[in-house]
Order: sequence, then structure tokens, then C-alpha cells
Amino acid sequence: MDVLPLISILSCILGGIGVILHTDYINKIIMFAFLEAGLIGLITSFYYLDVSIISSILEPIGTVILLLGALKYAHLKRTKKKYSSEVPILAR
Amino acid sequence: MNTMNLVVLTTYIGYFLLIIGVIGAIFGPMTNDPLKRLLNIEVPSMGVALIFLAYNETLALMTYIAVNSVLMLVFVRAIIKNEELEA
Amino acid sequence: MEIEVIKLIIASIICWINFVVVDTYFGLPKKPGVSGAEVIGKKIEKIGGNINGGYFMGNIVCSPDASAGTLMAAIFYYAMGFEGGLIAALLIFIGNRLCNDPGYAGTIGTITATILIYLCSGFIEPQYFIAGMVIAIFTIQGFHHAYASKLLGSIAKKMGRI
Amino acid sequence: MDIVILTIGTIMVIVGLRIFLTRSRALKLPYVCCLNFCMAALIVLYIKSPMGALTAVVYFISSTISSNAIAHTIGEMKKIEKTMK
Repeated sequence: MDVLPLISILSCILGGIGVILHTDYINKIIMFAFLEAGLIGLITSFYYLDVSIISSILEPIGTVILLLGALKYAHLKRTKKKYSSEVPILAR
Repeated sequence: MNTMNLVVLTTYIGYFLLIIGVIGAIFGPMTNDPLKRLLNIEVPSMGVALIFLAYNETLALMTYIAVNSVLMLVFVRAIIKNEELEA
Repeated sequence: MEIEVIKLIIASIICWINFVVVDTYFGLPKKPGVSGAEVIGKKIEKIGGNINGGYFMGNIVCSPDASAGTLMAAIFYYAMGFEGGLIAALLIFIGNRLCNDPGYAGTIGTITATILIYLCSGFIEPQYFIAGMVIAIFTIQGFHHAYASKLLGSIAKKMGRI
Repeated sequence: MDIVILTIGTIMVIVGLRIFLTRSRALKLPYVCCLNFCMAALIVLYIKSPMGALTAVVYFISSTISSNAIAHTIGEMKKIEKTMK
């Protein structure tokens, strides 16, 4: 066994446990990026270089989608707490 | 002595991530928030990708990684719409 | 065995001096270039560091500067020879433009690192420069944040670039 | 076993454990940056060809873009938490 597969396996295990145990959005997304790094290293150690390039291009797209969703969701939850008692009466 | 080679170890890691992710998505900490549950769902998805890798399914792996990011967009959009429309 | 350790330490010192001098000369500690670097600088100041060193570390995290340029020059020299360094400079420039940065520091740092590796190629092989760059980035970003930011701030004040 | 690969592997194990154990959000990002450096170096030392170098460059630049987006979002999230108390 070489060093790159061992390190990638360690990164996969730590990232998978860390995504579940952390409770903040940003911490979860950082640990998810850590898990993706392990996945790309493990794909590369099988000599599938084209799949590795495709995967490393698509990784920031998924991260940006999750970040925009988390930002919009936090903003929505803040603003709805304030008006939720009177707005539905006016809407009807 | 050569039984624990790379392919067998990758299969075990894939099944480990699958089981841990499914248990964490059901009983994990603070999963009444739907976005946190979606982030826990990503862990078994990566486990499925590792199992594809261990059985040498290159085309399936590439397609799965590409479709996964589109699927993430659909789920995030659905969660935000649900939060907006709910009174 | 001992000659390899000496080669590793010499390559690490060369990489450290190269990227710190180039990044400080192009004004990284003065202001946060992209908007994410300000958060890291403020946080490092809160735990007892220097604000200019914090901006320096935030700029390294948020866009590929001369530190990434040194690593990429070593990688392409290891794979392709001397003319790989120019390809590395082009790729670093594309990466800088993707991160909304002017991109002078990355290209200049890559070219100077290529010239330094070419001058040292008689007695130090290029793979020692790869490990040396990893050790150099570990001493700044991963060892102790407050002490490293104080050191970077004092170097920037001594060069007169604050 | 080579001393170069062993040094990079040891540094990567230390940095991975420190990412897992640090509690602050903004202080995790320098460790992630150091981990990206280590991973690109290990990729090009495992595959000794120009295609391996190209893979390492594409991985490094795209992960830097991802890290930039995370740092930008931390600032926006702090701004939201400050204005709407």
C-alpha cells in the first residue's frame, strides 16, 4: 500500500463522521469539502485521471449551491420569526 | 497476506460510509431541520460513489457524480420553497 | 540519509524566502484583496495576533498567490522540465482571474521560483522542492496562528510595505 | 519508502486531525488550505507524468475557488446575524 490511498481512506472516515457530528451549517460544509478531497484522492489512486478531473471540476459547483441555499435559508428563518404572527391575517 | 488490498479496502469504506450516513440521517443530532438532514444525506451518496469505484464502473461513477450536483440543486430549491409557502 | 535531510531543509528555506518576499512586495499584508479574507484577518486579530499578518494569511487562503505559484512551478518542473514552469504561470494566471484578483503576485512568483529551481538543479532534485513547499506552508498556516501572524507582520513592517 | 512522501503524509495526518478538532468556523479555513497543498503534492508524486501534473493543478485551483466561496459566506452570515438580532 502506498501513502496516497492510506491518507485518502483516513480523510474519508474522518470527513464522514465529522459531517454527522457537527451541527452548524458552515462546519458541516467544510467537513463535506474534506470528504470530497478524500474521494478525489481515492479515485486518483486507481489511475482514473479523467474521472478525477471531472470530479474536481464539479466539486465547487456543489459547494456553491449548498452555500447559497444555506444563506437563503438562514435569512428566511430570521425574517419569518418576526412577522409570522400578523402577516397571515393580512394575507387572508 | 495480500487479502487486504486496495479494492477490498475501498469496498469496506464504501459500505461503512453508507451505514454511518443512513443511521446519522435518521437519528443524528438536530435533524428536525431539513437542510441539516440534506447535508447528512450527502454522506451515503459518497459511499455509493466509492462502491461504484471498487467495482470498476467508470461510466457509472462519472454519471453519478455529475447527476449528484444537479440533484442537490433540486433538493435545496424544494426546501426553500417549502419554507416560503408554509405559514 | 543525512544528506537527504539537509537537502530538504535547504529547499524548504529557499521556498519560504521566495514566497514570503514576493507576496510582501506585492502588497498582500496591506489590505484584504477579496471580501472573504477580511473575516479571517479579524478572527486572527481576536485570538491575539497581528492584523496585517492575518490579512496575509487570509489572502493566501482565498486566492492562489505566490505560495501556490511556487508549488505549481516545482510540480511542473518535476513532471516536464524547465519549460513546464511557463505553463504553470499561465494556469496560475487563469486561476487568479477566476478568484477575482489582479494576478501579478502569482505569475511573478511562479517565474522566480522556476528560475531558482533551475539554478539549484545541480545538487537538489525538484521533488525536494515539493516537500519543502509543503513544510513552508505548514509553518505558516497550520502550526500556530498567532505567532506566525506576528512574525509576518514584523517582516512586512521591516520591508516598509504596510 | 522515500523521505519526501513520508514527510508530506505525516503533515497531512496532523492537519486532518486539527481540522476535525478545531471548534471555530473561520480558523478551520487555513487548515483546509494546507490540506489542499498536501493533496496536490501527493497526487503528482504518485503519478509521475504530465497528466498527473495537470490533474494536480485542476484539483488545486478548483478547491481554492471552493474555499473562497466558504470564506465569503462566513462574512455574509455574520452580517445577517448582526443586523437581525
